[in-house]
Amino acid sequence: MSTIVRPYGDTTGDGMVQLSFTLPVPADKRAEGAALQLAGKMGLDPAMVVHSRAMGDGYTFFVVYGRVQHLVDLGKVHVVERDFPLLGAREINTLVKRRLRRKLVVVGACIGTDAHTVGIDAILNVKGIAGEKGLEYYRELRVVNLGAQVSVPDLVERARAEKADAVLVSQVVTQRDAHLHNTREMSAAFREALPAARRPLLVVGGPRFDERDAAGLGVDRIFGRGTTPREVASYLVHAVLPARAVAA
Amino acid sequence: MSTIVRPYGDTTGDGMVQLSFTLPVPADKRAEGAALQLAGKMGLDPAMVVHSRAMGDGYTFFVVYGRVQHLVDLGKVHVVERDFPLLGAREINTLVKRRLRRKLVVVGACIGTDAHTVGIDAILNVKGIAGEKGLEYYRELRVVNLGAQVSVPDLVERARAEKADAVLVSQVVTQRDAHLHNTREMSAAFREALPAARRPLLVVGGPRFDERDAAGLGVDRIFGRGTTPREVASYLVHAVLPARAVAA
Amino acid sequence: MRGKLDLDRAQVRRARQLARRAGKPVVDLARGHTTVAVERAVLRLAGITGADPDGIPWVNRLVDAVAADVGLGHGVSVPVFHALAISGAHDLTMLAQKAAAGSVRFSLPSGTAATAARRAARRAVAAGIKRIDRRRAERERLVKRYGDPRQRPWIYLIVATGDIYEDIPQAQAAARAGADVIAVIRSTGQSLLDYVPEGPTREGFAGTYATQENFRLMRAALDESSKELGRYVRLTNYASGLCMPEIATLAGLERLDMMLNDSMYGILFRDINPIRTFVDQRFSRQIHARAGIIINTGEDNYLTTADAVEAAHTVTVSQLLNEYFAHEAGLADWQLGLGHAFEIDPDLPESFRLELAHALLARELFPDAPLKWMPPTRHMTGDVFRGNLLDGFFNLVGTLTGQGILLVGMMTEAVVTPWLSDRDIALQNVRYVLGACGGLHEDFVPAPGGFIQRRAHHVLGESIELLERIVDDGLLNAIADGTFGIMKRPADGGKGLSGVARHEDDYYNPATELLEAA
Amino acid sequence: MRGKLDLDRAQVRRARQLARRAGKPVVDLARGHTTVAVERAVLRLAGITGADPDGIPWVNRLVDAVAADVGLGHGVSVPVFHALAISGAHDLTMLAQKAAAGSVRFSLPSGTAATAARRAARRAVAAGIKRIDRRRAERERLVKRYGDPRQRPWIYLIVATGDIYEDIPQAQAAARAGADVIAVIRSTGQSLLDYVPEGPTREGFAGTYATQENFRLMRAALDESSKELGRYVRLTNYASGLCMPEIATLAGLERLDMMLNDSMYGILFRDINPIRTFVDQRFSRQIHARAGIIINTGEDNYLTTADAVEAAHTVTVSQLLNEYFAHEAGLADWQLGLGHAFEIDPDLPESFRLELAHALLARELFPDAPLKWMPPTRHMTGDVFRGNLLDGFFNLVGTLTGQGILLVGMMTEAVVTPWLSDRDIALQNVRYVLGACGGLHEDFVPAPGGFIQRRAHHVLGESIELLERIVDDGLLNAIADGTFGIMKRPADGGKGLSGVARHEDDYYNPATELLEAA
Ligand code: B12
Ligand code: B12
Ligand SMILES: Cc1ncc(COP(=O)(O)O)c(C=O)c1O
Ligand SMILES: Cc1ncc(COP(=O)(O)O)c(C=O)c1O
Repeated sequence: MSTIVRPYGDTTGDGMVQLSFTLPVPADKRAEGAALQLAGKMGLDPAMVVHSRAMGDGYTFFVVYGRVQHLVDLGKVHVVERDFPLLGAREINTLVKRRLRRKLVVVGACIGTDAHTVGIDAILNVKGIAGEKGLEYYRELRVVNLGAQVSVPDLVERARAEKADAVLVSQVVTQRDAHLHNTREMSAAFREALPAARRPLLVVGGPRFDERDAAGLGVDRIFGRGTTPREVASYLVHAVLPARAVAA
Repeated sequence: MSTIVRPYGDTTGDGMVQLSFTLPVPADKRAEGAALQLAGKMGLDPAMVVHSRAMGDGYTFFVVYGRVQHLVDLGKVHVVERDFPLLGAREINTLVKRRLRRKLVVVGACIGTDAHTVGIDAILNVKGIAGEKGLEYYRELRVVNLGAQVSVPDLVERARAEKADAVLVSQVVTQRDAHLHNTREMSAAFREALPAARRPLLVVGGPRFDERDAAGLGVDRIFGRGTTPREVASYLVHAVLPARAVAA
Repeated sequence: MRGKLDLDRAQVRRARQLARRAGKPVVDLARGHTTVAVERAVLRLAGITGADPDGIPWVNRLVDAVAADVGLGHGVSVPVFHALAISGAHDLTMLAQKAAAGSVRFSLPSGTAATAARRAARRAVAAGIKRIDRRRAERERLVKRYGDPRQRPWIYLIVATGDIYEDIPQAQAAARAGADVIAVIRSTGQSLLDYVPEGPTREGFAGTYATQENFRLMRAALDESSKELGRYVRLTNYASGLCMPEIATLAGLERLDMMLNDSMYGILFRDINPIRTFVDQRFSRQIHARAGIIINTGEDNYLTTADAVEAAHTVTVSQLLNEYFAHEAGLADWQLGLGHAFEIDPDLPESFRLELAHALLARELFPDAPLKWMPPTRHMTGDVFRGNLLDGFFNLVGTLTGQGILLVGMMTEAVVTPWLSDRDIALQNVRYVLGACGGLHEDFVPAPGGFIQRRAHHVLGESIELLERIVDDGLLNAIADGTFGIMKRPADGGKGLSGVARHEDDYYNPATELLEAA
Repeated sequence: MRGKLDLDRAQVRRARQLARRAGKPVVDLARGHTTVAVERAVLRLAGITGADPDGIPWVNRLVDAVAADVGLGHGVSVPVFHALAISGAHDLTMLAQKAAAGSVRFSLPSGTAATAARRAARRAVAAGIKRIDRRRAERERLVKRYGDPRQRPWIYLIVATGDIYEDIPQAQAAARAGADVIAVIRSTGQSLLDYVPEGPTREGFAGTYATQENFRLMRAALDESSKELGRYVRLTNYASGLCMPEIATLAGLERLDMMLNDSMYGILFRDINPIRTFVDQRFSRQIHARAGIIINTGEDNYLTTADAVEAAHTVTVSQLLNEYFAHEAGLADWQLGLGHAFEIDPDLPESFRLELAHALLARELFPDAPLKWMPPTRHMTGDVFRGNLLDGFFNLVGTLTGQGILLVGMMTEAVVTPWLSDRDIALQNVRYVLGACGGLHEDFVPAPGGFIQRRAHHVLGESIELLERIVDDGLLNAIADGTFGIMKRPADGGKGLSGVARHEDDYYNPATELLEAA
């Protein structure tokens, strides 16, 4: 099977895509030409401006359809595959009990000015999400959910006080890359406050993260859109236990 | 004023665009990675897959948002500007009368298997479009509307018989580039059948043409989406009269 | 029950009477003529298959040869079966080959030879009709086994890649995603071909050729899907254009379930000669009646060239005519997928209520017909976001007014023939609207004497006026005047007129005989 | 008239009585306490402006200094105006500077000094209230001149770039495109700031800081738009968070027209202390009442954390409480933009009819309030095509049930704060639905005893039960138990409690005195 594919409109290999954007130029022929120029730079050839609409005096909105010339090489796709087994609640509890010999401590929070707790609550609260119970439901996990708008210093302090094995941070607001700034600030603060050996596992999540960015943001793992609690719990035992079980 | 612009989401220079496409791969992490790879090749950085949906077993639909890194250089936008004056019906009639001294003959048709006559009728029929009367309304134009699904040989034959000054061809169906093939076939047939001096002006129109392609398709002019009859009539007197008025 | 529109029953009766009076002369015309396509259809029923090396079906070669020798007005059955008897050809296909090679000539037998030829023809055609009957019984069995769609309207989706092998997976995906009916759109040129292409095809423009083999492949694929999904998935194609009767026949033979089959579409939108069309129409509808196929009429098309408000009554008039012609050809009410469409300019104030009025009018005029409700096309633009919204409101009218068949609108209507993803988005749209608003019709009660009722009464009134004029002037003149879709089509113009012949006294057509006997 | 839901009037009366009984103890609590924010608001009315070099407003410095010296329980007015009299400061701002420099101390005067201080305070505050009155009169004049929107619901659009100078052109573009009300969303962090930032700002996250200068700039821009468009364009912001009373005051001073101002939102969704909130609430509503500002309550938010079907009655209960608190603070019915939302899972069968039932219930319970109808957010996904469709059906409920204010939903709800083009697409959506279906409410008649009526009666019944429980347990306990939005907020928890003080016997607040006298 070939690992090269193209977008599919209605025929294999047609390469068709849909695109929309606004340009800060008045709606006229030049604007359409500008839209085609951009579409061309994006690799659409041919490109058709199928809709344009003036918005106020200085902006024009476009819908463009066309064939994109790029190839997608599936062999070179970079993904964060789940590199740990997906376990059941019973297995997880047993593993923690047997190998850690104490409860695994998880501290969770929405940091910065972000007040979107539904996502982290879905992971932490008993109620859970998508039919899966949250981490509080796991007998061998101790969960401290700090809620919304927690400042980074408070989070570090509390993680230290609770002897957290893992810190779970949620970031939902992304305007002006707020989520990236806050995550970097958080990981830097932990690095500064604690020596590597005592630093808890740092996990961030939220619908707009790119899971491949963990290293760049200085965290151990990123979870995106549609994460379920069991995935997170399985990851935690995988990432916390082997290394630390020995030390514990 | 700078002639470099970027797409505008909600802040000047943010470069934000929306994109959607299908890839012929089953919906999983690899598919999302593939979508990001394509978005990356299109110049989106960062790119966010905000929606993905399995369609059947082998296809996945994506919606992607992100910042496109390309710049649009308004100085380099290539458009077909109207390079003739937009005239009123009275002026057009007067010009034809005075300079051609006979009626200007226009033969129109939908060629190939295309039966979409609404567009060419909008240009030719008295009724017109967008409040403008069609070419039949111009006293000094003689319009022969051949209707739909006219074969290229029939068109050439009829144009010759009518001594057409201009041939107006409409093409609406674009699947598999039908409009391009038909147009090329038509212009080649005219080139073969008639010496350059006696060849009528060749004009094509339709909603999905790129007006910049005239040379490539072997025609004199292309009219796209939203053309009005007056534009066409003005173009005809501009393109037919100066050169031929002398000869006539 | 009086319905939501409180229509005047006497008016409704009068409208139907007028339609009958307007249509009758055209039926008489059809009864007195035949066409090359009708004769080819008869021979197809009699078993001829295959095509010459250029792809021209043997049936065309054969009918052309007969016409050249003895003309068309006697029907081809007798000369053909007479020649078959005396030529020593094994079957019709071989006979056609010989005829093409010039080694057979056709003549009109008399006496016992004539009687024998008629009997042979009738026997052969009866076998073809029997095959159609078996296919109908098979459909009934499968519907019983797998079941009908759980909801009304049935969800009707278009596939149009041009390549049968791309169409098949797309159709199966659509069925899986919820389509109850799959229509394979035809290539732009096919309606003007005076023959039916052969074999599987991959090179259509904006649609796939209708061929017997393509029908078979797609029906088989959808039988698989029906089994997988536990719901009988119907297949539709187009019995229109110059080969309408033959395609109807092939549809019956390959168990297609619905066919686009309008009495005037070919005239208006393909510039096919009116007489040719009406003759072909009648025969094709007799086949559809026998095959248990639901026809879909094309009134929606008028609203792509004429204004949907001004011309609303032309839709109603055409529906009444289509109903009359259909009944006359033997179709039952459950087979009448009369068309109408959501085509009013969305910028018009109260456009949605106007749509409701028109859609309800059709519903209440034809309570037992599975009306086919067509989506916005004309006012769709490249703004695909707005397009999906309009389609949602179209779907809402569909469920509020109890339409029978919902042709699913696509957000890319103004851009491309549907993409795989367009269908998926469109089906989600339908599912949302039917799911979220499924029972809302209970709460939709047009105010008595209000906007919706008044509009419906008005359109019905205009329809009656127009029908009166048509009765006076004749339907053919009305068509010539641009009454429908503003397309002017004189009775002596258009394509395919040369393929029409008046019946001679001894005209014989075993298919008509058998079909009308039933 | 009985309405479309046939609600039982006795039940409705009972629900209102229960809401009064549930709310009364909280009002009593509010009457007996003050907060730093209330006191700062009073001083803002009295004319203090400006901020220190770190951006902390002088009013904060001043109130903190007073609290440090004499506590908050007496109100700051008397100690401040006493100090002003004896310190030789020209005005309050200078006094604050001196206090910050440590060169003034505050004390509680008695006798004539106290009387003089009260009189001075009252005079200064009265001047502030006068300015608010003038702004209200100005609004009335402009509305008369330019006119109100031609249609209901009013079209309400959000601007949220974070930069006031990007917000302004976007707001003007939105107004031109049809918005009747512009809301400038606040930066994520502002509600927990215990001071109001100063000056024009360009660095908000997902919203722009609410500052007096931003208010002024935007109101001036929209005055221009109003003139250009011949329609008074309203401006909205948020009187919520730790500075609610001050922001209400600034809104009055800068002629904002509507303010988000919910009695419980801060408690539930910002974890602000309940007592702090209720005290701040009452004062801010008194200001809004005086300023002729329409408040918008936040019941929609409950349905983002709780299920919209299960928790439908919590919306009703909260609306009744918000109504009671609003009336108590002097707001008239026309000022009550009670919130509710289209948040039912669209995959739920009959979800649209459930939405209609809920929306109609609110409409019929509060016939004179300009209800604020909020779009789907929770079940919006990155599928923007589907998003635009859902928003269309949301708009349809808005027009079918006669909502007062329509917050326009955006197809990118799950993705980004609205883009310029999102607003344009959304407004086209609204225009289509209001235009095409504007009169459809005439034909929308919930079946007597049918699904919609039954659902509405059921929700009203559940609301009464819940109110009975709240009356028994106390509203503060109900909040602590997670009754609203499943958020559990104990009365002694949350932010800002340290800024609350019980009134001392000599508590004096000239603003309350003046506002309650009216
Ligand atoms: C609910 C909601 C709210 C509620 C929040 C209630 C609460 N207690 O959380 C309320 C109404 C209070 C609210 C307010 C605001 N909101 Co809001 N809100 C939403 C909404 C509708 C849904 C979010 C949600 O709950 N999703 C469901 C959860 C389950 O999904 P999730 O968060 O993605 O979580 C999953 C995964 O991402 C992952 N995950 C998430 N976190 C973590 C953490 C870890 C460790 C792990 C492992 C996994 C993980 O697992 C979860 C389960 O699968 C979205 C729009 C939308 N439809 O997405 C806007 C949205 C998020 N809000 C937005 C905004 C701007 C705001 C405001 C700032 C607006 C304002 N200026 O007033 C305010 C202020 C909030 C603040 N200070 O942060 C924007 C953000 C824009 C952006 N991309 O920057 C959105 C996208 C709406 C929009 N288009 O404008 N909001
Ligand atoms: C009306 C219509 C029809 C009518 C046509 C009636 C008629 N007599 O014309 C009917 C119902 C018959 C029809 C049938 C079909 N249609 Co059709 N139809 C449309 C529809 C809804 C509108 C087209 C239209 O009238 N636009 C209005 C006119 C005024 O605009 P216009 O054509 O762009 O013309 C303007 C300019 O382009 C320009 N212009 C055009 N021509 C010329 C020529 C000259 C010389 C000049 C100067 C200017 C000019 O000026 C005009 C005025 O501004 C479009 C969808 C849509 N919303 O666009 C589909 C559409 C064009 N149809 C389509 C298809 C596939 C078909 C069929 C082939 C389907 C089938 N297989 O059965 C059939 C067969 C038709 C055939 N053989 O060609 C596709 C084409 C897809 C593609 N891009 O390839 C479309 C886009 C729908 C879709 N998404 O599938 N159709
Ligand atoms: C009734 C009817 N017949 C036929 C067709 C298809 O056209 P053609 O016959 O050219 O394939 C249509 C197109 O929509 C139609 O509505
Ligand atoms: C009633 C109410 N107040 C305030 C806000 C805004 O939140 P913040 O106070 O954090 O700016 C909202 C958000 O939607 C709201 O609904």
